[in-house]
Amino acid sequence: MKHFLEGSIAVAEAVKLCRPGVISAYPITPQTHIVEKLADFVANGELNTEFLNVESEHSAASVVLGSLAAGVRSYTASSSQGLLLMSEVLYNIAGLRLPLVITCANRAISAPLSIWNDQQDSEALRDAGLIQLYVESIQEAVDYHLYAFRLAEDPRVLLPVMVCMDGFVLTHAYEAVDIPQQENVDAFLPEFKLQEKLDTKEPISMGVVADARFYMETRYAIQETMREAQIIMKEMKHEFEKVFEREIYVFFEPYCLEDAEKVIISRGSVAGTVKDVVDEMRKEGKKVGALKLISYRPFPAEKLYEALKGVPEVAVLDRAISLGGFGPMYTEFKALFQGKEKSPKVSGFIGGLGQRDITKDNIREIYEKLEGNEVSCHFLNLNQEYLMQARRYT
Amino acid sequence: MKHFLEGSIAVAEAVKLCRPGVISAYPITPQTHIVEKLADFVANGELNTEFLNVESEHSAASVVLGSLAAGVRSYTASSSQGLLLMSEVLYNIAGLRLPLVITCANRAISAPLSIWNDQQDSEALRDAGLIQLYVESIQEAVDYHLYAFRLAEDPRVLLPVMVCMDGFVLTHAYEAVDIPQQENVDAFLPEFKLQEKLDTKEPISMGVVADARFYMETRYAIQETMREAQIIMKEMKHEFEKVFEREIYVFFEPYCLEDAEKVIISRGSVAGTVKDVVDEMRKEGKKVGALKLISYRPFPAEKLYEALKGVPEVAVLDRAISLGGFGPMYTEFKALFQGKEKSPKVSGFIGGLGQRDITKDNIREIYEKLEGNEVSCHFLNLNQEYLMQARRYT
Amino acid sequence: MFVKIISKPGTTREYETGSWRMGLKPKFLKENCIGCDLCALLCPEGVITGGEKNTYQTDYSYCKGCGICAEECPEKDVLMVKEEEEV
Amino acid sequence: MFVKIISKPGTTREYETGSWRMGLKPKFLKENCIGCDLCALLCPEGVITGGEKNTYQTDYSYCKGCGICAEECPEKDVLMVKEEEEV
Amino acid sequence: MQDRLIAPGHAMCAGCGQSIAARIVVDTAGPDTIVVNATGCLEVSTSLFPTSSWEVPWIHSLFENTAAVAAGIEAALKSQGKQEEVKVIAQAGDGGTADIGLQALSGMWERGHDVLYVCYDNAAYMNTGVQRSSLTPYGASTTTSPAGSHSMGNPFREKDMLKIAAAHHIPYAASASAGYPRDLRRKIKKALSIKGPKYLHVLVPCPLGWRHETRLSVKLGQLAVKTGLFPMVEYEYGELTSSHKLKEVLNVEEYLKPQGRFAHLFEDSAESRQHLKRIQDLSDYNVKYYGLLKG
Amino acid sequence: MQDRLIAPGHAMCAGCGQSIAARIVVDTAGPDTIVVNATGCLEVSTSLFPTSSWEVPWIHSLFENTAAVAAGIEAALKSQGKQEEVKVIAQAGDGGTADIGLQALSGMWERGHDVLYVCYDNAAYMNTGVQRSSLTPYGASTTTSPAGSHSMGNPFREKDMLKIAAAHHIPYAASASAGYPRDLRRKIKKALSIKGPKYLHVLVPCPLGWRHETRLSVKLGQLAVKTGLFPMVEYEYGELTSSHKLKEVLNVEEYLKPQGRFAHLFEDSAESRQHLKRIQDLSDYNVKYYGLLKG
Amino acid sequence: MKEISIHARAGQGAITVAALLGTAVFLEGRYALAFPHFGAARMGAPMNSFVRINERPIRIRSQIYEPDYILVVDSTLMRGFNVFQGMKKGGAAYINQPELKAAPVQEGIKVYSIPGDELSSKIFGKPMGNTVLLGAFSAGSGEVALESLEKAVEEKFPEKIARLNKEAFREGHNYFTEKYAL
Amino acid sequence: MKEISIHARAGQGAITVAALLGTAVFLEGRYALAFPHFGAARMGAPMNSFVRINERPIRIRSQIYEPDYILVVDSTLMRGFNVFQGMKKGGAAYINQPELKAAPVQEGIKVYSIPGDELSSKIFGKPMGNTVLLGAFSAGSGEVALESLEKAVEEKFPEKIARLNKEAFREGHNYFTEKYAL
Ligand SMILES: Cc1ncc(C[n+]2csc(CCOP(=O)(O)OP(=O)(O)O)c2C)c(N)n1
Ligand SMILES: Cc1ncc(C[n+]2csc(CCOP(=O)(O)OP(=O)(O)O)c2C)c(N)n1
Ligand code: SF4
Ligand code: SF4
Ligand code: SF4
Ligand code: SF4
Ligand code: SF4
Ligand code: SF4
Ligand SMILES: [Mg+2]
Ligand SMILES: [Mg+2]
Repeated sequence: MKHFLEGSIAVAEAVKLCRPGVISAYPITPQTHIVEKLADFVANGELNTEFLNVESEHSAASVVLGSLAAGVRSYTASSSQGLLLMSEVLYNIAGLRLPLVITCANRAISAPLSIWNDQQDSEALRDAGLIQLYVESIQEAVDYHLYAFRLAEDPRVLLPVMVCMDGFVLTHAYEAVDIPQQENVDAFLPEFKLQEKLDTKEPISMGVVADARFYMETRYAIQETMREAQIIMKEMKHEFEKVFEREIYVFFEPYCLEDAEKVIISRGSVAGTVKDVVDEMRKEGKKVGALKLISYRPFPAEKLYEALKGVPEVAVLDRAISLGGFGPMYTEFKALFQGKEKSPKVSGFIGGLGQRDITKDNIREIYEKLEGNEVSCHFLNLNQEYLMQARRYT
Repeated sequence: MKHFLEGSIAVAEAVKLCRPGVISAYPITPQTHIVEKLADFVANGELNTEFLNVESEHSAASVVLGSLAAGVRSYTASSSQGLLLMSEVLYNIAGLRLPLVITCANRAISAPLSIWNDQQDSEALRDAGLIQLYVESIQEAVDYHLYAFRLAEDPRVLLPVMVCMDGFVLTHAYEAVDIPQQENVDAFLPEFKLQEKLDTKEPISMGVVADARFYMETRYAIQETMREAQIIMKEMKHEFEKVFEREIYVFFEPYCLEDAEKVIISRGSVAGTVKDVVDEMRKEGKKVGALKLISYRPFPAEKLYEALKGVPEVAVLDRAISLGGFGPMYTEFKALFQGKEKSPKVSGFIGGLGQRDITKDNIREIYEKLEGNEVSCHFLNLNQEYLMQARRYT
Repeated sequence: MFVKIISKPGTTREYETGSWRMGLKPKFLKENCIGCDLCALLCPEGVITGGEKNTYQTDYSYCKGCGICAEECPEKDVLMVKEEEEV
Repeated sequence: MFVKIISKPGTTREYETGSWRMGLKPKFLKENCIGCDLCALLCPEGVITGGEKNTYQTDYSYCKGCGICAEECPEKDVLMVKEEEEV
Repeated sequence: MQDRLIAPGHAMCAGCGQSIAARIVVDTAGPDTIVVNATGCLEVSTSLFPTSSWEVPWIHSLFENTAAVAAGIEAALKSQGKQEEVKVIAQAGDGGTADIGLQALSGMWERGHDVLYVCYDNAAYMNTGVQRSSLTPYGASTTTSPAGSHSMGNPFREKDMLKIAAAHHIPYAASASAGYPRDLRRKIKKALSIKGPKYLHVLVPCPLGWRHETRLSVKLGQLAVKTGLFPMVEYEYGELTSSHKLKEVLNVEEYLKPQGRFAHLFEDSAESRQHLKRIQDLSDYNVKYYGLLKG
Repeated sequence: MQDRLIAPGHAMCAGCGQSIAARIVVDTAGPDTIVVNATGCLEVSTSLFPTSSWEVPWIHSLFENTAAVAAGIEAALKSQGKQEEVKVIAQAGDGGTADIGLQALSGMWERGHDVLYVCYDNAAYMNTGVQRSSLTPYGASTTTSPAGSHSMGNPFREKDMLKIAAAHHIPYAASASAGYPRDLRRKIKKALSIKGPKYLHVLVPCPLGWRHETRLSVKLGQLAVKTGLFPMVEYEYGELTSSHKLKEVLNVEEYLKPQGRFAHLFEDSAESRQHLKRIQDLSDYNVKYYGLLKG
Repeated sequence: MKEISIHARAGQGAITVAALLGTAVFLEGRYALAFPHFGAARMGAPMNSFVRINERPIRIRSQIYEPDYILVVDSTLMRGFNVFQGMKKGGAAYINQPELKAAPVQEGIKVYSIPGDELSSKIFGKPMGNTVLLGAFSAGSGEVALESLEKAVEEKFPEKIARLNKEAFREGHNYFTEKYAL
Repeated sequence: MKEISIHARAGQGAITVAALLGTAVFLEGRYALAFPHFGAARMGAPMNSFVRINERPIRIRSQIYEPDYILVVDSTLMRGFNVFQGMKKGGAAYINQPELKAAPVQEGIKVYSIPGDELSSKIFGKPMGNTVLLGAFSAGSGEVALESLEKAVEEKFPEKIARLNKEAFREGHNYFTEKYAL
């Protein structure tokens, strides 16, 4: 049924529908509303789960690590500083092959302190062995959470899945969203079952030491799983669509790509603005298009190439930066085309850091800039005046 | 003077020569010997510094954050789990523009637990705003530590510098190494001076909140500094060579590149093996070459392009992997060539994870593989038998 | 390159938080004040000043109208009054 | 894909740490033993077994020769002897 | 009058108890002080770039590392030979102290750094919207321990931070309240006269999170003490050396009633009464344990 | 004889006190136990893939999160309705407990999880090569607090973990020693009979780090107690309820002398004597504070 | 698409106003996006929220710079801050302030004073002008029906509160109709 | 380049042996790389270390699979573990074990028994055979001069210890010369 809900509340509803047995989280803006709503469900008997308020994100992640290892569906959420603080645990969870679902309410990283949105935080975990899905809207946030549990827990996958939603922009905004029925969710999401878990009936040892003889294969196995997951994701997309009677994209969303000459690649909530501009510019007769990346890990390189191979000019809009390098998505898209038969001009733009607004004008600016020389790391919307006065050394 | 020293001891000697006022670290294999030796210097009056044994890596990094902010040269070292645990603090130090020097004794990340070498840990920090220099030998470890202090503290830079040395392979190996004289180090490294620091005479507020109006420029400034640092690094290279009468490379080391048709790009200690194989294959009349990347951040993209642009076949050997993506260096090198006039065939190899040995045969294998189809993520030296028996799902 | 991200001391003074008051403001009667300094010590904004008795006053540019001074004055010499009232 | 990275219980038994002994091994005299079970309780390897008095013995495949059993036996009924010695 | 070392124009809520206490702390310490501030209300509200309320050198790094940053600053002062001239104060909220920053604090205590650490205890994560911390009192409703049909608010008693501090055998550990500003000032002075690690735990009523009228912040800071729920005591080297005595102990309801976070305890039900009783028990325990009653 | 739940073939050093204590702990707990192990000697030495010494379900995650992982497991058991059948034991070294894992532990205590936490205190980071921890005793030489011309070893006294535990008002907190296996067994049984968080602090001599002969591990576990340096006591709900009494208190030198880590204290110098005196003072304090002397 | 900016002080429910308005539009089968200005505001500090209304799904999530309407819940905000900044020509401002109190004149913008505090005081016993303001907005702009607002408040709030707010909507609606209607 | 693998138990100083040998070679103006096998071994557990010796700088840092020489500091290691594995044909093994005790026969490899424990016991008062073994290696392999080993030990150790070890080198050297020399 459709409701007009805050993004965080909608996510909490989705998580509730998945019936986690253990939830543990630590408050951090802009993740708070999700967890508060879950606490509320528990306090009012609407959700029967062990809800643990812990003393740090490191422990929040460790609690769900433990509860998953003991065989119970578990959930956590965090942002920014919190995500960095739990990063060691998240690598560990992936290495242990535990199917955690975690929400990242994307937020910038300190210093200086910013509680506002960008995607530097989940980027910092792109190596960790998490599946990462980025959502554009509140509806997608709901859908991908349902999808995430199913994907993570598939016995062929068994990897943590992080659903990344832009802080404030999505977590604190209200819009109409369809919250599915419990029976549909139950039909879509099988009961939680781990083959290998902590069980006094069948004792095993988890989290052992692997020396040089064994370690490397464990990484290979995760990497292989990421490849295989792409097949499973497609399968699961169909099941999702069947049960919920709603279409979803699982790798990326193409928008007016067919004959596009200029394409902006983006991720998360800004994609809506891009699509609006595409519509406007199409009306003006400009052959522009867009691609919204959803699955960043696994990075569906071949599928992306197939989708983009005819395009002559591509812009990648990162809302994060690998300082001293380039935008992380930009780098991966460049890499993707390198050596390929059809290799477009690829330019890199950095925008929206610390929630610097990205306006329609900025998007137009990008399309226009594509005509000129390739740029690798163009910052959108800088305050030149502040830069001038603040620049101290040269 | 030359000595036959363990890598860790040599690094401790180098750090001692730089006269840090505060050292704080937390033990983790394989970083321990460095810090233990420094403790020994202090215990025996050979080094006059505040040496703090703290209760975690998070605090070790925080202590040096504090001491730097108060205007004192500071040093720490870590590895793997420790580095992840302090990652939030390291981002913070970079954002605060504090010139920390930190040694990373590179080690794999858990789970499963591995105390052994690969480079996944420093990779995890490639976005953080740290300058990262990777060393091949114990001599380089010494040299780049001296260089790191000078670079970090240059008022045009003011960014943390991480010297990455392969755990065990370099930290626990012994070889001949020249430890410079104190007076030369003093000549090379100016006294520590910060313009903005915590000082009751001139109170300022550090680590403030920057909202959407101001945050983005701070990232831009770091990114710009990374660019400018490349000029400064070159300048400083000459000074280093003048004072210490020893040549160093600061961005990368080219090896038999001139007419090379196949080039392996690597980083850290494995570069020596690669060079040996190059020599052997050259003797066999094969036009092979190598490039050892030293400065990963800033990533000297243009300089690398200039160095490699004539080469038809390039292999990038990563000792880390962005799971669900590719080797991180591989991705960056692919990106670097994309859209360039001369774009070689670039293949990606993953090796040495959890200290799986990389032998000369493996290096040859890479050169040979370059003849076939491009590979993107080929794991070297996998134990197929173990994989077969361990593969549980497909 | 380096952009300043330090703040100079005491510069929040530029935000005149007096506008935050929601309807009420303190009025220092200056009648029974004994100069105990308690109001000044307690004002969360730190904007009550005075020395001798019956000299205490606040800076309305910053006073947020919390009412603590009125509540705590042992002599009831501070009252919360309507914003519009003259003081 | 999934590679097993769990270990099955009790599988370190495959490492026969008896080879770690550096020259000395315990000899259970079985003369004055009172069956107090202390040696069994204390053996760091957990390889001393026994029940009645004078029945206690160790498993030399694992015994690391630490000497604790000998040191702690209240009846001095365990001795550390040269590795070569028959027991 | 002392210099005011926190400028107005900061963005703390009207009537914030933490503003009161923080001002007294820094003003008493004086200008030769470096302040390290954890993430939290006080930090966020006083340091929005390009401004700052602080007239002393001030640094914020993260939420959980305040004690460690302070230790580093102290080490730097030693290295510079300035440890006698300059004081170091580390400050954080209850969350930054008793939860996420506890470990760094414990380490700082253990290593004996010459730092005064002040915890502003408003009994929840206020800066992020009133979530439960380990110093949230038993029965209080917060956004992560809400009262509801299946919940009577926070099910745990507060961590006994002062005892934990005392268990570290540090030279000085004391509790104080924004309700007793002069006592607070005395304790700051005393703390700063001692070398080594000092811990001051200050109760700071928070109108937003406790849901009381802004004018009552000081009153509630007193009522917490007068009902025996918040004993004001001093420990030196791990031993209890003083406690603030009461002529009479007020019923805990006097403290609880004005606060919205306890409203559910005053619904007419057996469960509510039982919870109130438990809170009264906590007070009774304190009164007995610390001998709070005069005479 | 009980079942042995740690198989031989593990790689702990010969004569390791931690092996002794750990075996007694798990064997006493029995097979219906899930064990969570922090990184450290015990973990590394018993779980080299593809093998494991553990006969019970066992998990290692990281160095610092043991208590939190255990809390998660306990929550899972509750969610599965198995909390009555299955016990959860979390175990870590002194470093994993008093330093890097303290915060998670404190949180676990505060939230009242039904978990027995065991700290194997060998007084340093042994697994990584004998670095100082906050439980390294005053004066001990370690690789990061080495004795030298300008150093007499570790300059700090140990963190008082038991008091810190007691300050959390948990149902049961006790100290024990590998030197007293039967006492240890009794305490484990007692702990496991109580619901809620339990803390057991076990002194485990380490021949490698303490530099004593392997055969002396049990002896030293006794001498630490007999010299008053390591009181064996029990706290219930924060109150001291028992202490192991001594007929006489031995001079601390009897404990220190066999250990290489204290060798520098026996050099003939005024400084050494002064340090020895301080250690004797610590013992005197304990004897008095805990009333260790019989009668 | 219509864009609305709501000015208030933290604690005065700017986001509730936005959510109610959005819900009402949603209940009409149209599209809305409501979102707060993203700041770390404390009780009493100025803050604002936004609503977009459209006949088609709304995809743009950037801030609103050129609102068609503004709702000013607390007129004291207008001291020293230009709430009209960026407003579209032809736009309208609904300001909660005592009747006829110097409604600031703005070129090309209709400015309506709505005595929300007075009207709401009668209903709630204390000044809570924001739903009154919404009622007036409904009447004045025609962007949303009074009935939809009523349904929205029924959906979001417990019965009693809903009832009072419905009254407040009506008060505002009536006031506007009487006072300003053509 | 010559490659040497040293087998011992953790605590028996395999890495010290490697470092001493490396230092000696270094003092001769030649190149050496010494490194432990990277494992987490406890006292008593088998472990080993490696040395590479060359006339040119050594760049390769991979493990040694086909040593030219092995030094076995603790012969009990040979129970159940093939220390000879991978050895180059023509290589030589120096084993610390009682004289003539069943020196294992290996095709194409010279195996020398050196009673290091016995010889060293006389010097140190306890069996510490590894420097004796190095002395023998110096005599048998010619890869490093006895004097260089002596200088190395002087550089690395305090005087008294150095003196004893020098004696041990010589004992080993002499033993080998007497026993095996051509
Ligand atoms: C690692 C990390 N986790 C979470 C946060 C979010 N956070 C910032 S302040 C805060 C609450 C502060 O609570 P407290 O310490 O009690 O101070 P108060 O705001 O109540 O004064 C939280 C949860 C953060 N900044 N960093
Ligand atoms: C975050 C992190 N920091 C450091 C380490 C390295 N480390 C592993 S075990 C250990 C020491 C363990 O000491 P303790 O807890 O006392 O146990 P012990 O080995 O002495 O039994 C250290 C420092 C780690 N694994 N993770
Ligand atoms: S009302 Fe509050 S802010 Fe205003 S002067 Fe009084 S105490 Fe200060
Ligand atoms: S509190 Fe009252 S009596 Fe005391 S100084 Fe202020 S106004 Fe005067
Ligand atoms: S010597 Fe040690 S390992 Fe061997 S049986 Fe005795 S106690 Fe056990
Ligand atoms: S300790 Fe001695 S007496 Fe006791 S059972 Fe063992 S051998 Fe027998
Ligand atoms: S939320 Fe509470 S502690 Fe924070 S500023 Fe407001 S009143 Fe003060
Ligand atoms: S180092 Fe110490 S604690 Fe670790 S296994 Fe060896 S004896 Fe035991
Ligand atoms: Mg708080
Ligand atoms: Mg230990």
